[in-house]
Amino acid sequence: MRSVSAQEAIAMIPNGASVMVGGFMGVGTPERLLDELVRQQKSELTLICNDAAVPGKGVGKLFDAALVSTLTASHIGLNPKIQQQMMANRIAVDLVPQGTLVERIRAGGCGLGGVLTPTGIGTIVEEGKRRVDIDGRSFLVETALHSDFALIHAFLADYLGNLSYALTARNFNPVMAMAADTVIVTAEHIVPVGVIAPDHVMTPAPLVDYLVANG
Amino acid sequence: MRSVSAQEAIAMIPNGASVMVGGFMGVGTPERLLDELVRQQKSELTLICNDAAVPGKGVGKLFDAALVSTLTASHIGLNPKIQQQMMANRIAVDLVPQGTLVERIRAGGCGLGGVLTPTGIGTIVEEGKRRVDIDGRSFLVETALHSDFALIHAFLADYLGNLSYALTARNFNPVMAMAADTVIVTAEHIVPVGVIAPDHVMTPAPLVDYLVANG
Amino acid sequence: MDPQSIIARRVALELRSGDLVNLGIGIPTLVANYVPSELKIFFQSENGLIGTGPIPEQGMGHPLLTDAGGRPISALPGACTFDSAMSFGLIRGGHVNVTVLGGLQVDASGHLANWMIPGKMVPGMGGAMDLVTGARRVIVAMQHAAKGKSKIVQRCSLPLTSARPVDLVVTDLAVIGLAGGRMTLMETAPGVSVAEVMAVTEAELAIPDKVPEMKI
Amino acid sequence: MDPQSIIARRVALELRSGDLVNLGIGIPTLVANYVPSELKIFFQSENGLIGTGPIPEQGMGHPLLTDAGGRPISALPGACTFDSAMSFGLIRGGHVNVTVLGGLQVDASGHLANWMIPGKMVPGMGGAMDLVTGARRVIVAMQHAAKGKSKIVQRCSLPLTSARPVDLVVTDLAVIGLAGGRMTLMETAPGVSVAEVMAVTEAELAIPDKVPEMKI
Repeated sequence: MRSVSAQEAIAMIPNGASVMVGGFMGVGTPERLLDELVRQQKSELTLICNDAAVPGKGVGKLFDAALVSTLTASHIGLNPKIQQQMMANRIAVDLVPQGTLVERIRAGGCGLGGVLTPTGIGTIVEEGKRRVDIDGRSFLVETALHSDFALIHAFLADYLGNLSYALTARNFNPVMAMAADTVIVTAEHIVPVGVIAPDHVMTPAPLVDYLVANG
Repeated sequence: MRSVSAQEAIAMIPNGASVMVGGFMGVGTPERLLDELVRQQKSELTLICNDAAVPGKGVGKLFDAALVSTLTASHIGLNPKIQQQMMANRIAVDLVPQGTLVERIRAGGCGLGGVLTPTGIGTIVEEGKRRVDIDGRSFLVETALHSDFALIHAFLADYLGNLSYALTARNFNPVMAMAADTVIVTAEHIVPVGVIAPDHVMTPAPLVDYLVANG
Repeated sequence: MDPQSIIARRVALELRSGDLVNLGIGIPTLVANYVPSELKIFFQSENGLIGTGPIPEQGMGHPLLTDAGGRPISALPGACTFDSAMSFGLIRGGHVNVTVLGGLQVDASGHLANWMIPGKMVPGMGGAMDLVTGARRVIVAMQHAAKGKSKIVQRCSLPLTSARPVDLVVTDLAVIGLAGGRMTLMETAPGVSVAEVMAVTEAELAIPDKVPEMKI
Repeated sequence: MDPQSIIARRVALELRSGDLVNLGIGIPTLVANYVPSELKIFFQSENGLIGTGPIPEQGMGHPLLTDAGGRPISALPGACTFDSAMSFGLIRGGHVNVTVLGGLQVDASGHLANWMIPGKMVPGMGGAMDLVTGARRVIVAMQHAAKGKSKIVQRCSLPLTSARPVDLVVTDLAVIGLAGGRMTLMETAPGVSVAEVMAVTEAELAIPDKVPEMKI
């Protein structure tokens, strides 16, 4: 793990990169990294996140700045900006059931090729997907998702990179922290080693590549 | 959640039941429940657990008493008793790679039909299993495991049934607590509601059916 | 009583002590207001919380404690938090006893459509498909008709949320059950006749000899 | 120096600061003893711990803090614990930089057999198959020969642990690499000649012009 500035962290991301961003309706999202993505105008991003948040908040900022060309998410209904960009064919959106989305990311982080889920069977979500039948029940093959970068927001981070999350800001963060080549983290509080009890670490330090320093 | 005695808890388990037992080499195993299984001579059990522990400890006690007719586990090498019972065809043993075992249990608890894993491809573990190819890589279809009962050992349990685990005694416990029809828990410490902080609960209360009371 | 209150009050009667319950947005959210305080219900918010409490008092909300819409909520003693993988493990794994969801259409075989209208903006299914597929009991809470058109249809024209049929439909006019795979009128709302329900119901409806009035 | 120490010392040189490392039982466990203290290595115990420390002093061990064999261990500052799903997510997901495992046989194509001998008691594969399949780098640490028979064979006669070839084999006599899918003699142990290694190696071995001696 190396500590960096937000500017240095985002400078590593090339245009066109695939990026997972933690958060749920902007809660638990690394706002400083999103602000910096906008400032550095990183474009043509392939974004994977739960939702499109709202304009001005969380990943909503990326749609305000029209930096995203492909989005995989479960919900975009509260962001009119992305709706406009979809209608104008300026963005490709792949909508995935939320439980399937998080399992696909988890599979990517855990070295699984995918999972077999009943969700989506008999709906338009099934289109183009394989079925596997087990004991007379049908499941969809939902394949693993992996990305170049994951942008993660923690509550506590220690000097080694151990992370913990608070309340409903955990959401997709720990799963995404396993599913990207390079993991960049902001934290509300950076604390000395040992402050987070071993049982309370939710993302082990070796998963974190860069921790954004204060100030 | 209902609080019961160990005797009442085990009395609910019929002969021939399938039972998951938490623990890893006897660490994090609900010893009081195993003692009671032996005392009540519940037999012909289908046991799912990581390993066979050692004679006299953890699930080892069940083999000492010859109560198990089918075992699914990843490792049995440190228990000569089970080796003897295998040789005598008194027990059927299905050996599963540890990472596959825990994912199959997790799948059972999370409503997945199974997972696609690269582990076991090209080995005897592949025999009789389906392959799914994704982007040119092969994965085995490993199906979900579910059981009638899960016997869980927690460090802290509150009056509602929220659980947390300590150090390396967590292992298979939280995953198994999701994968059984009936979940029975022993805890090192039973504490009032609120003593376990919301972020530190590892098994939510609604998953627990029975908590074994002190004394 | 306004239609939304009728629906929410009636749905609340379906909950049992100890149930893990997930409420969708809209009318379903109101159900929590009508649960008797002696009932110990665990309410899940799928963004990662069991034990949601009422909206916090002015100045007491925390930005990291929110509902699935991102609005501040509180948490009851004994609440717990978790990541989205666990949240949907609970949902898809059958650990949620009851989910209450809004609907666009429910059809005679119990299929629910509640996430998209082709040709309109598509909000995305969020957690709805997992909830309908995985929850032990699925209750649809919605107005019986919209703009004069029945939402209880013979066959859904909108894309389905799941192949799994729902268990109960509660509207401002009626309670409709789906036991045995057949739509049956189980109760009517106060002051509403069976004939009135049938008049605004497109789906074929089994009518028992006696149809009691909702007790709300 | 005894054969086990040679192997463990040489393997220790392969570890880099920041690596997440999983050591198997037997000779691999000894590797931790030879890691220079200035190197910050994260050792994983697959029963659910990163940051394993030395065996605790008499009377200081805790029954809930153990290694994968169930023996008391300690934990270093910054250690963390997790369940078995996470532990094997780390292993299979490529987050373990190096695993060091014992072996029964390694063959010319790099395949490892280390978990069962047909006809004998079968201990089970435990985590070995996941480790060999998922770790970024797999190092086999074993004696070169057992009972006079080479363990470096042309083709494994014992059941494979994984279809994925290992990256490096370190024995009491030699270091053997598998870059490019070909077994190559990379180093010899102190005082051991190339001819001596070849004499106890069944597998076909590429021999570079210069084969340096292990620096341990």
